Amino acid sequence: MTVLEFKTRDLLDRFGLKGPGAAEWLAAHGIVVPPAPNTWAGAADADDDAILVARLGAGEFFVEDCVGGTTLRGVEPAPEAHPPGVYPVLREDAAFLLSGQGSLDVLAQVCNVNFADLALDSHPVIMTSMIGVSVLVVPQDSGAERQYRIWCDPTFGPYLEESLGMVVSECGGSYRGVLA
Amino acid sequence: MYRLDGHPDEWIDRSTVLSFRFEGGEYQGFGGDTISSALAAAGVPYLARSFKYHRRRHILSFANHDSNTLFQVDGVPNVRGDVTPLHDGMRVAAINTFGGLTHDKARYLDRLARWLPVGFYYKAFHTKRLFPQWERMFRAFTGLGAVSLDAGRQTSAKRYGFSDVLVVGAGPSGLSAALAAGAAGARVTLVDEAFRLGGSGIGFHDGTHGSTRALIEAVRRTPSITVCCATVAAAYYADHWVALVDAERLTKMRAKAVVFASGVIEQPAVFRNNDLPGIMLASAAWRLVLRYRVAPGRQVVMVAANVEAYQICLDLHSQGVHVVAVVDLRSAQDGVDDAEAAACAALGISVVRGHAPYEAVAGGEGAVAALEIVPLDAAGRIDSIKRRRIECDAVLMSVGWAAAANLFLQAGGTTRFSEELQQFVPSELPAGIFACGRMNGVYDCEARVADGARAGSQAASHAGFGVASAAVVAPGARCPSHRFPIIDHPKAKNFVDFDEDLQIKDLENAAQEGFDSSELLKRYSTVGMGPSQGKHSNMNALRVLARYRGVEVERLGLTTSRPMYHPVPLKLLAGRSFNAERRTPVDAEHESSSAVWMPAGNWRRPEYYAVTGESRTQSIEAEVHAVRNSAGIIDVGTLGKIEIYGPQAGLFLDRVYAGKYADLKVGMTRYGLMLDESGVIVDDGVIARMAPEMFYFTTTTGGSATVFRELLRLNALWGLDCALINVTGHRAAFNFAGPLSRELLQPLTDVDLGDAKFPYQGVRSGRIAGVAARLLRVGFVGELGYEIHIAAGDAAYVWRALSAAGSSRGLRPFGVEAQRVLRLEKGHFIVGQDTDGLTDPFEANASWAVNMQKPFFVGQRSLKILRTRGPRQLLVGFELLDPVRMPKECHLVIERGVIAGRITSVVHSRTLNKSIGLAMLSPDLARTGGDIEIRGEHGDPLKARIVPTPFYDPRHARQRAAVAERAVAAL
Amino acid sequence: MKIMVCPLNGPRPVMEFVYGGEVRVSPDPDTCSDAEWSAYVFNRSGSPGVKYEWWCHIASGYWFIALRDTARDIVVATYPVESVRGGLPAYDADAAAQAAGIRAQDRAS
Amino acid sequence: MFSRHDSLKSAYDVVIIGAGGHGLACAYYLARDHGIRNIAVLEKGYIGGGNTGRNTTIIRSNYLTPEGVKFYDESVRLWQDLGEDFDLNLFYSTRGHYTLAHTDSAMRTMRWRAEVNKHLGVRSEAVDAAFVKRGIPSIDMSCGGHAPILGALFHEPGAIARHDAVAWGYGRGADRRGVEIHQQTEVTGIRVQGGRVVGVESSRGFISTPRVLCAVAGYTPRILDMVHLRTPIYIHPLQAMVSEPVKPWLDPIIVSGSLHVYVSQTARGELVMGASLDPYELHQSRSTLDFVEGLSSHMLDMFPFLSDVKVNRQWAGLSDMTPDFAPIMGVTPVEGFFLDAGWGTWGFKATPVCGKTMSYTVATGTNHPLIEGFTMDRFARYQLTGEKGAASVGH
Repeated sequence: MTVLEFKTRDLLDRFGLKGPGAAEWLAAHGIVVPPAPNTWAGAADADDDAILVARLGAGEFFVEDCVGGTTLRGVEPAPEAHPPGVYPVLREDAAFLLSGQGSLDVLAQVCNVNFADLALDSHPVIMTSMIGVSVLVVPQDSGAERQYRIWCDPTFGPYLEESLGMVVSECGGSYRGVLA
Repeated sequence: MYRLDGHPDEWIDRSTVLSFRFEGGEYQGFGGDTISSALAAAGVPYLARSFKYHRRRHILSFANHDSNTLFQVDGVPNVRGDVTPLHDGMRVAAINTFGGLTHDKARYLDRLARWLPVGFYYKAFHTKRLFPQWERMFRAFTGLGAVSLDAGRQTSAKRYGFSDVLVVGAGPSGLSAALAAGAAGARVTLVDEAFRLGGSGIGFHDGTHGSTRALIEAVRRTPSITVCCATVAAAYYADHWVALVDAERLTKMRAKAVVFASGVIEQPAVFRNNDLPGIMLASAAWRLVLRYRVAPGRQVVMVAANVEAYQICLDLHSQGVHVVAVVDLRSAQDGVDDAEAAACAALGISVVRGHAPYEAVAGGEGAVAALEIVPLDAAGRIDSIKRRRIECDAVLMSVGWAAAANLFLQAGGTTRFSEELQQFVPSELPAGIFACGRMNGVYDCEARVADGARAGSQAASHAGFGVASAAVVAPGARCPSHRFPIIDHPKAKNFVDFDEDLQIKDLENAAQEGFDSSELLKRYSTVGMGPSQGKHSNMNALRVLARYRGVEVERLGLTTSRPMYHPVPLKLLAGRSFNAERRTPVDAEHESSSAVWMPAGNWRRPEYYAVTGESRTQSIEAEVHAVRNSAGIIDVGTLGKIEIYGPQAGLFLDRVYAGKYADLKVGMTRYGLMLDESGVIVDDGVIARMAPEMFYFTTTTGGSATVFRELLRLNALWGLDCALINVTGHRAAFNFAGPLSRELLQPLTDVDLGDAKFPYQGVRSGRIAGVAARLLRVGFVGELGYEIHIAAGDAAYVWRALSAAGSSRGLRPFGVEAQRVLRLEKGHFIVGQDTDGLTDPFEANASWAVNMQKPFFVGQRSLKILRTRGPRQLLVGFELLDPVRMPKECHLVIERGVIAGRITSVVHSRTLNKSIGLAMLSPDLARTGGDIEIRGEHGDPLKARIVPTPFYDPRHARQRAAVAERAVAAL
Repeated sequence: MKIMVCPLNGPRPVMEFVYGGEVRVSPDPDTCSDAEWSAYVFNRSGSPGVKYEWWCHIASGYWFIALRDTARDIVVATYPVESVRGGLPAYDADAAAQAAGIRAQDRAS
Repeated sequence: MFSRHDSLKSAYDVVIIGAGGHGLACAYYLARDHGIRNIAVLEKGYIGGGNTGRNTTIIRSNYLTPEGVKFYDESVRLWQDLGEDFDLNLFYSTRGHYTLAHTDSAMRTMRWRAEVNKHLGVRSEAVDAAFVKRGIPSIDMSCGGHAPILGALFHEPGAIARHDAVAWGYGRGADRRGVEIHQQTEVTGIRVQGGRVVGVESSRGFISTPRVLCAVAGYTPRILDMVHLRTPIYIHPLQAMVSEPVKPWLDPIIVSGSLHVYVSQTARGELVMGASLDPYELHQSRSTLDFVEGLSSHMLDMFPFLSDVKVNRQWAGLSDMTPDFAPIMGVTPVEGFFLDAGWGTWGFKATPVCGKTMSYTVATGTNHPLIEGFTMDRFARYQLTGEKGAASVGH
């Protein structure tokens, strides 16, 4: 039987960076920089104890620490005292993790992107719309099973959680709001 | 009609007996039956009353190509009996009857028919006096099934689908196309509206039987082919997006290529009383016998004009159905289908060639009892003197077909009318669209398989799999459709459109009236506008029109094909009806403080906070009082919040706002007015400079998304060295205001709130309750106050801390209503309420926020023109001379009987003990001290005087604060 | 649904985008006449044709330029804004024809 | 109803481009009221085949600006007698028209419209939720829980009519008075000499004429190109759909701005439903799936019991939009070239008054007083008409 897990992972440390100096700054702080736009580097899957770095378009970065990680604490530059060309982006996203064989069925009901066709070895980062909300999706293979890490604006969090939760349960999966 | 013995290919399960009711009677059917097949098997003499004349009707197409078999089922209207599975306990009723099927009070309309010619209703009852009564009558007769107003909302799970090749139709050519595409390596989706694969390929003849069976087996063995039966391809949309509809859900299928193997739709012969129960399309009878084992009758007559007619006769005979005669419209001299004719004759079926049905004769219960036939010559002339009568209880019509090209045409394909085939066939195909099989004019079964393989291979190759087949499959020699299977009769009742009860003469009358193009004919006569959308009527209507005009069918062309192929329930199209809603991070705090909600875009905001024992007005006044006398806190998190970084951030803001910001000192804020190119006010907000190369600014709630997007566009256009970040959802914001605000806030923050260190309109970064925060010292509500901006994740905690700090000192959370009073007392306008879609800064009395000296800003050039044009209206403050009788917002200002403006905002201010407001007035009226007359509720005139704003604390002393301390001391 | 090929995010259904209107070059506000300016502000080239247009991918906030045939709703090409800031490329008729790709029935009949 | 004309004359007093309701109405009144009968109406398709036959047939005069209200009120007045003028049943059926308000800012706009209407003698009222519930008992006042109905603008004269019949009625009336209607005749050019019109090039040859009226809705910009005129008009498709016939249950016409729905039930029992404009420029009347999905969802928000009712057909037309949501009418800088355009999504209801005012304008060469607010030069003068009302933003 398909089991779908569906966690809120809002509490992980994360921040974003923009600006001409962003990539350099990350490298200088020992954070891996994905070379290509809309790709990710770092954590091989959601439960890996490493930092995930997603490159959003050419010049913006999204950095999230692993569960229980503390590496990012205080690393983020302060907006008022930012280094030249390095622009911190506040990321208070609602974060979700969708996994299990039924994931594709769930996604097929909420998103018009053909996730089955994605070549995951190229580490794609998907910015798209999910039942009317802009989301960031990072599909990953965690061992045998495929999982989808999903982020959205926190003010849409409750709506997306409730809606995805309903679809997940209807797909025979279990919906658990477990805090990481 | 009656049920035959079992057959290995039957679709029914005789071990499952289902009971159901029809028009009050108890009936039984088998598992697998459709509503129509069960009623036919039960021998019900007729199933429906027709749309206009309420004539008795029975099965015609048995393929959902007519509206004879629409039913009201368990409260659901217009259920399609031909294709809806029977369930145990179903309650089925005829639609469109008055007093039931048998005693339908409207049946007399049939006899009135001659007084109701096509379009009659355009020519009657149209005086102002008569129309209303007549319309009431008409509306009582109109419509089909009835909706039950107490039925509940139903949702469904829509989904997106993806495939390389989509094949529509699973007959021999479709199966073969799917296999070819699959073999090339493509992921294939194969859909068919029938419950099982095979289409017309599964028959009684071993030839087709065998090969189609083999194809089905092969499809089942091919993992890359997904099969969807009982699924209608309802519509084609741009870029190979096809709506697939089954009983449960809508699947939005995106394909890289689409193969239409959708086959053909059998067309009726048109002759007098061709709609009597017992007269049906031959393919209908054939499917009834093969799949549901229902015999069309005990004495069957076949009206023939193609080889299928003879094959079906042989089939029926082989199943023990007694075929009396074949009446072939084609004469023996044509020399066609001689072998088949001979085979029938050999079985004792009398074959009458060169004859046409002239009139069907009704017997008991109105069903067909005999068919009168007449000679038909090569020129299409009949000899109505030489009538012959054939007793029968069923008449089958096998005279021709029309291509099921609806989706193909929606896809942008074009067709031409082939005289050889008497059928429209594809001519131009858009990229990625393919057609095969009978729709392509290919009728011979082996050829259909070959044509399907060709199309499947070409589709796969278009999708990037394998090499396209170069095969060419030509249509067969015999013409499957008669060029004019339409026989005139002085007494008419020869129906072309069964949905709409349209006879030959109706169409000719319409043409005579000048509605002589296929589109006009459709609109005037309503041919093809019924529930089956012309599937069984458009082809014959075209033939009638072509004869009338004396032109070729090709000249007339088809009417535009539009979705849906079959009608689709709203619940499947609506799906789950998601509605994205936004919640500020302190939504729960409001809920627990018993907020009364109001919608604001896709947000919800507290209108006010209900307190037991207080009325709405009292609560709002108390909230205002708290802000004016102690302190209040409001969630302003819905405001757009944007950060802009970079060396040219200031320059960018100078270009997008009317004011000047490049010179704004770090740690200070300034009001901003945003215009569009035409100089109209579109948004406003506060801009704060946090660092030399970093500004933080707000937009209106409604404008946040669109404003940010436009700023991104301008930044892309100008390519300045700066970057924009939207933190609207990621930052929470509260306005903490009132004379006590500083005193209450200071203990919680490390920021020195003293005037010297933190003046009015200053901005500071620091910590509140240990949390990183931005404090903006603003005066929107006209008191000492601080806008507190923090990370969304910290919001609830800080909100509680602030509430706790003030609870003992009269702090109250306040909602949107109180804020509207407070801001109005200060005379601040709200973009979109006090301004309209054409208001410029001069009219809004906001020139102070515009810096025309700047080299450039959006709207500046238009303002230069507008300045010379002069204002068309002016925004002014007023106070009502009688503070008790209140007008409402948008009541008009009337001057000498002419509209001279409108009031945009009005409140009763307890603080000032006055009723005050803002009004947009024509400039000549907008003089301070002048009196205006407002037309209030029920038109009573209310006098008001134009006064300067702000109404409250004109010198802004309180928000500048030193004064505020004294005010507090005085409490 | 129509597919729009975003230079950053690749092919996506058009619902993921916002249309920003035709790319229009403003006259110099300092030197142009009032008539020229009001014509720029209000008037549009309303006729169908192959036009350069602003489009924004909502989820990524990415603006780009699309060359689209507004008569047939065919996207001929899309460009990142940087790549055309110097000036818009000449419209390629062949590309448009190819994008449309109507062809005759592949059967002799 | 109409006579066929196999050949075009070499010259006409007036050539009208477009045999939709507007063009035929103008021809009708030119012939009836102004004694000008040597008129050719040229139509590239067939009579009423454009937006006349594609709109959702709503007739109302509850506009925002005095210019708009006076204009449409005159139209509604003309509608009343049209059937008898034509001796043709137009199914002109007064049903009452509700514009639902789901927000307080919408409620303000409704009151604004109601007050302007009443001042000009048009029966409109801003009504509360209870009134709406009484008028439409079957409606879900919470609209699925996410758009509660606070009230509405109730416009008693709101009506529907059989759209095609309107074009046929005017066409027949004009035809009987000697006007020639030429279908399948496309205008390919307009000949202008010394700033004035001298003739029209058509797919059937050149026709000389001193006066040309352009009444082609979504095709307006193409005609304007022929006389080298630019206007603010831009073209977006507007879609609609219709259900299977069901027994009548909905008497009034319902419009919801927030839910983007307008719906009425025809004399055949079909529900005719429309929504908002398509989001981008397109000169093609294709249908989209997202349109039916969104509209179906919002229909069920208001009327949940329709879940099993089926959508029979969807279609689209081309709307000629203007920035201030008011039409562009009257004389133009090209002498002898007259414009009746910018109808966007609201042209059907104006058919009679457009015929009246444009026939006057074409006959006299000066704008009819009722269309002064709609002239082409208002944009250059920054004197827009503001039918758009308030942009719905707010703190």
